[in-house]
This record gives sequence, structure tokens and C-alpha cells, in this order.
Amino acid sequence: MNDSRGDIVYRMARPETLKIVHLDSFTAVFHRASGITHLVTSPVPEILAALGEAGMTRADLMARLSVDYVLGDAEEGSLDARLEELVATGLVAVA
Amino acid sequence: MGRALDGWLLAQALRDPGGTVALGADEWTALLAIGRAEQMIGTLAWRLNGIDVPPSVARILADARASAEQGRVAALWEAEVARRVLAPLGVRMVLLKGTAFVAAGLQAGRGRSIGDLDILVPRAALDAVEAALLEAGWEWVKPDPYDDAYYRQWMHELPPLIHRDRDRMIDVHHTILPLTARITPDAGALLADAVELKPGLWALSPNDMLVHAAAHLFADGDLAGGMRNLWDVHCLVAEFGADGLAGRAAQHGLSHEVARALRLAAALYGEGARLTPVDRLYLYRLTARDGWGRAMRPITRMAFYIRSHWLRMPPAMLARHLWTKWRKGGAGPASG
Amino acid sequence: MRHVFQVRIGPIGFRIGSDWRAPIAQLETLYAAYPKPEDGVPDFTVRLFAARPWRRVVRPAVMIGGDYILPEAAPLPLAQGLLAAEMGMNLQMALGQRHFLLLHAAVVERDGKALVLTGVSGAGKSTLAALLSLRGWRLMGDEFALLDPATGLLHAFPRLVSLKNASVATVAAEVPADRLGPMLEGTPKGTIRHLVPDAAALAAMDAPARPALILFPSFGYDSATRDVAQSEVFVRLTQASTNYVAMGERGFDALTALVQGVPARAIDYPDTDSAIALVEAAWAAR
Amino acid sequence: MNDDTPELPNTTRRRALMLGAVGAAAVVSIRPALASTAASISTCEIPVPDSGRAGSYIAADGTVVPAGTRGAFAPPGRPFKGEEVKTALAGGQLPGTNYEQSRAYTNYIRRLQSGTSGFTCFASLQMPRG
Repeated sequence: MNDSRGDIVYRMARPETLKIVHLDSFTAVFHRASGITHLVTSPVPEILAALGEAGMTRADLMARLSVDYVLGDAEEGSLDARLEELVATGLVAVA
Repeated sequence: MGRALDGWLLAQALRDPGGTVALGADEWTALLAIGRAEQMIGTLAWRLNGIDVPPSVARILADARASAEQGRVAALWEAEVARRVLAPLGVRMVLLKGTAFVAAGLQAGRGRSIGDLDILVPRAALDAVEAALLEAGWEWVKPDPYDDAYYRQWMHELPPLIHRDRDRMIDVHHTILPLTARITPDAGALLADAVELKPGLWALSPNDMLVHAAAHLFADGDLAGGMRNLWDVHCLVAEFGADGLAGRAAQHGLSHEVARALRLAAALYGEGARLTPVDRLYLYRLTARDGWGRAMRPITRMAFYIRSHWLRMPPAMLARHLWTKWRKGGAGPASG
Repeated sequence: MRHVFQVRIGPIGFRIGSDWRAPIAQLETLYAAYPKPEDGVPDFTVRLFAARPWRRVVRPAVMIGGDYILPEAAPLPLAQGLLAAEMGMNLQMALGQRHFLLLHAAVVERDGKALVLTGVSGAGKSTLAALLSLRGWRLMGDEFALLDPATGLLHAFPRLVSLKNASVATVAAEVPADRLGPMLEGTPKGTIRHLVPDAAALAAMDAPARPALILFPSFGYDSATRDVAQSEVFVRLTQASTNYVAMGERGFDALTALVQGVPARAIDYPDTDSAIALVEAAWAAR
Repeated sequence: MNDDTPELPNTTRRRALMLGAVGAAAVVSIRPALASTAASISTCEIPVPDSGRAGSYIAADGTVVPAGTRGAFAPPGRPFKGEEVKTALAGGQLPGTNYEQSRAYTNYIRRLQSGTSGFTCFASLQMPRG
């Protein structure tokens, strides 16, 4: 949680490494690089779509999500928690 | 082909895949059982890829190849996760054994079964590495204080850690032989001469890979898994040759072990070698597996088991170790 | 090993070796109508052996070994040698199967379409499968569903049906005695008696079927049926599979296709008659 | 992901999105039902009895019996860790139990069948190291 965090660019794992199947309120994601299956729910698919391959900083992502959606709980730290989860699984890469 | 239903059946199939056309159903059955018992079914499956085999065997081998491929993906991912965790420390993380072979795309990695992630780091960085791994979700496997103290005082690695989400183990080494062994390899040279496979992922130099395989086989283990280990040696020599190997082995104090590993690998998988009587005893132990995949020759196995501990520890310490382990009911060679 | 028996169950060949004659003799009788492994090369090896040489004769206890093992599994008394063989075969499948996605489930077939019964043990999968096979369904298996990732079809694995405790009497009342194995009392799973699948099941052993309905039965509740969401079916089936993760992307493709293409319901039942009625109703309404 | 939302922000058509609580998880990773290493025992847990029969007592022979059955034991307050069970199976005792209780719970665990909650942990206790 230091200041340099603002410079980190988050990007979705390369699309060819993911296999995505929408079930109901959940989405099954097979991550080819790890061979691990993840079951994700909102807001993860929305975050992945927003980040895309180009990637963006946390602040840009928050701004983008605020434009596309009515954020019900823009609590500071919530987005960090989601990004941390996604980075840990490899679904999102940092640079 | 020879018809002995022991480890030689596997060795001959790996040496001469075309020769398997002569195998009957019972020999195929024995070969598959031995391959599985030696954890070499994936290696065998790749080696026999494209060879004309009975349809039932073809199915089994195709499944083994797919299974090994999945194991390769999981092993490389585990290495990648460890790389990400250790990157901020700025230390060189050197992959060892199976993970290194598949990361480097070596023949030895083809179909190889890979269990734990083995890495080598500088001894001075051990505490920082341990802290970073614990922070990132790895946990101690054994809460046993004797084992823990033993590892920390005498072994060449941290006590094993397992990741709480991925169920995968990591062995963090700072050298390739226990500190109790009478031989002290040059750990600094291992690290200094490592090669970078891709940013942040390193492997030992080819000669050091061979030295490590030999050290692992003779000084660190009781020859369990020896057939696989010698296949690694065979493939590494075939791919890289042995230029400068003798000098490197001498630098690490492992000349005898490396020379023996080369002879045994050549005897099992290559063009053969001039064997000493002791070499023959090693081969007798290494190939002690019957057509049902069972361990054979228990007396020879026990002798090598005791010898492996003898090489690792001074006598008084060995006695204390075996006594403590025995009282806990954990001693004795694997029956598998 | 001293005594050997080979058999093919559906697409899977087994070799069972034993230090004793008795379990092999029982296998020979109960599996008499089954074929032998393709090309004479079985997929898996099972070993029934004495922990120490003298335990062949003194208080003989059967250890289970094979290509894939549980090293600390407790031995069984020789009188339960047949159960040891069955456990050994199941173990090879659970730990070693890499061709089919394996689901812990009973499967029956009608009109070329398969009904999958899965869920926690004690829900009566084996009993229901046995009873349905006596009511016009073809038994495909009472323990494992074999889903072929290449085709999406289920393959039959009609091993001996393992009847436990109360269901032994329930089913025995409806079948001739020559289709039942010895009564095995006091096993780790209680009283067990094996049932030989009927001739129709064995004759059609090599015919796969397309899955048409997945049911999650629960015993001990009032009759009820409810839909199960796809994501819940997906997670429950990954946990009902012993090799989902090891199958990698093939497993993901096979399972997501199954979950998306096949309806799933949970059924609660207070007794077996109600269960049969609920199954038939769910099948008709699918 | 959502093609019917045009690029122009249209507040009336914007969907609501919850980012979720800090401590919550939006990702569930599927783990092996039969873990491939014996060492996974350190992380897996065995509930006694399984949640479907929570509250039931455990008889000396390990069978699940109605709560309050004479001679049977109340369920333990927490699931056991794989490592604890391994020790108990090797002749030790489960933590927080007396000898008879430990025996009963261990018998229950031995009887676990595939499909029952905890079976996969129990099975992984007994798996060879890959």
C-alpha cells in the first residue's frame, strides 16, 4: 500500500491463455498457464473486460468502471482486494 | 530383447523403442507396471511415441503423455508463482531437477513426472526467501520439532513447505548435499554459473545439472528413483556432451560419483560401459522391480538404505537419528 | 504373483494378482461372463498380498497394492478378499484414470440416453441403480461415470454392484441368488454383498450413451424435487470427480459441456419406492 | 462483455456493479478432490460428522447415531486437520479428546466413504508422494 502502487499497470492475462464459459451468475475460467479452473463472479468478469490486454492503472480502472457502471460500493480497498485476488490467480498480470 | 521381467525391461524399452515390437502381452503388462512403479510411465510414453504398439498399449501411453503434459503445465506455473514472489528480493532463483528440465525444454523433461518444486537460492538469502514464501501462502508441512530442528541444523534445504491453495510443495535448497555429508560441493559456483532461461528463471549449467543428478543419486538417496535419475543423466549427456564435466565434478568433490553415474547410465540406456563389481551391485539394486511393479531384493535395498544414511551423517549422529526416527515409527526404507 | 485373474469392465482392463486362491476364485465366479482385457494388456494392476510372508497363513490379512496405492490403508481379513479386490480396482480408477473424466456416480440408460445419479455417499446411488436395472433400465455402473472428453458420451463401467447394509435385503428380495456374491459382514463399510449386473448390462457393455439428466439424490427427507443451478452442478461435479484437475483442459471442456447441455435436479426421498417414482417423474419432465 | 451497453454513457441503462467487501472472495479456485501429494494433509480438514449430519453423535465403532445416544460421543467442536488425523491413525490421539472419544472419531474417519465430506482429505492422507 505505498505510493508507487499507483503506477502499477494491471492487464488481463493474454486471451489465448484463458478459456471462459458463462454459467449462470458465475463464470468458469480455465487458466491454461496454470491448468487451474476458477469460478468467478461479478465484478471479476467486468474488471477483466475493462482491463483488457492493454491494461491500465488502478485509478484508470476505477474511473472506467464508474463510467460503465453504477458502482454500488466504491469503498476504498474493495478494488484493491479484487485486483489482489486476480493477481494471485494469474488471471491478471502486473507490470 | 532380453526377457528378464525386472527393471532391465524398462531400460531396454527406453534404449531401443523399436525393440518393443517383439514384446508379448505379458511383457507389455510387466513393462507398464514397472514404468509406473519407477514413475517413468510418461517418459516411456514419449519415448515410444510413433512406435507401432498394440492398440490397448497405445491408449495407455497416449493417456500417460497427456497426464505428463498436465504435470508439466502445473510445474511451470509453480515455478512462475515462486519467481513472482521472490522477484522483489533480487536473489537468483535456480530451478532444479524436473522443473528445470521442462523449463529449459530438455530431453530429460520429456514426459518426466515432477513432484515438488525444487529451487536453489544463496544461503545468505534463506531467511528472506522463507519469509517471502510464508507471506505468499506457503505453510510448513511438518510441525514436528525434531524434524524441523534437524532440517535447519543439518540439511541442505528448508523443511518442505506446501502452498495452502494449490497443494504444491516447494523445497528450497542452498546447496546440493546435506551439510552433514563428507563432501561439500561449491554452492557459490553452482549459483554463479547458472544460466538464465527467461527473465528471473535460472537453471544450473549443464555440467552442474549432471553433477547434481549424480550427487542426488549416490550421496543423498538410497537409490530410490534411481532409474529415473540415471535417465536424466543419460539425456543430459546425449544433449550436452561431457566436455569439462570431469573438472567440474572434481571442483565439487564428486568425481567418483559423477564417473559412476556416467557408467551406470551408459549401462542402462546407452552403449554400455566397463563396469566394476560395485557398479554391478548398484545395477542389481536399481533394477530390483518385478513384473508386478513390486520392489524386489529386500536385503540389497536395506543395505543401500543404511549406506545412504551412513554417507549423510557421522556415525554417532546417524545412531541418534535412526533411534529418534525409530521411536517415532518412521524409519525404514519405502516398501513401495 | 501366485494367483491371477484378468477381466475387462467396459473399456477398462484389470489384472488382479493374489497371494491367496480364495479371492481369485470368487472373482472368477462373479465375473465369469465378462470379457478379458483388450490385446491381453490390462490398463491397471491390482495386488492382494500379505504384509509379511507368515501372514499368508497366520491370521491372514489382505493388503491392497497396485499401480496406484494408498500406502497406509488398513488390511482386510482374508474373508473380505473380494472386497479388497474391488477396492483395489476402484483405487486404480480413482487415482490413475486419465482417459475419461471420472465422476462418482451411478449411471443407467434407457432409449440410448443416460441418467447420472451422483451426490454424497449414503444417498443410495448403488441401491437406486440396482433397482432401476430391475425396472427396465440398463445398468451402466454403480460407482463411476466415465465421460469421454472427445465425444461427450458416457461409457459403461458395470462392475459388480456393491450393496451395503439395508439395501442388501432390499435388492436380494428381487434377484435370483446366483447373481449375488458372498455376504461380507463387518467390513469397514458395514455389511456388503455384491450383485452381478444382468445379462443386458453385460451384453451392452461396449455401447456408450449420451447423458440426458443429472440427479443429486438425498435419502432421509420428504419427497421433493428442485432445479440445481449450473454453477452448483459444476462445482459439485468437480468435487465428485477424482481426476478433474489432472485431466486439465480436456476435463474443463468435458465438464462445462456436460453442465451446459444436460439438465440437473436434486431429489429428496424418504424411501426407495418414492425415489423410483421421483426418478421416473424427473426423467419424463427433463 | 456487455455489447448492448454502447460507448456513450447512458446513465439510465448503466448496470449496477458491486465491487464486494474487502474480506470477501470473488474467485473460487477448483482444487483436486483427491490431492496429489500426501503433504496436502496439512491443509485439508475432516468434519466429524459431515455437515449433512451435523450435531449427530459418534458411536464407539464410528457410526453416526442420533444426538444424545447413550455411550456415544458428542461431535467435536471443530473439524480435524489432516496432520492431526494422521497422527491419530498412527496410534496417537486427536487433540482435545480423551482416549475413547479419539477412538470413536478415528473409527468414523476410517469409515468415510467416497463422496462424504472429508473423504478426499482422508484419502489424501494416504496418498503416495508424486
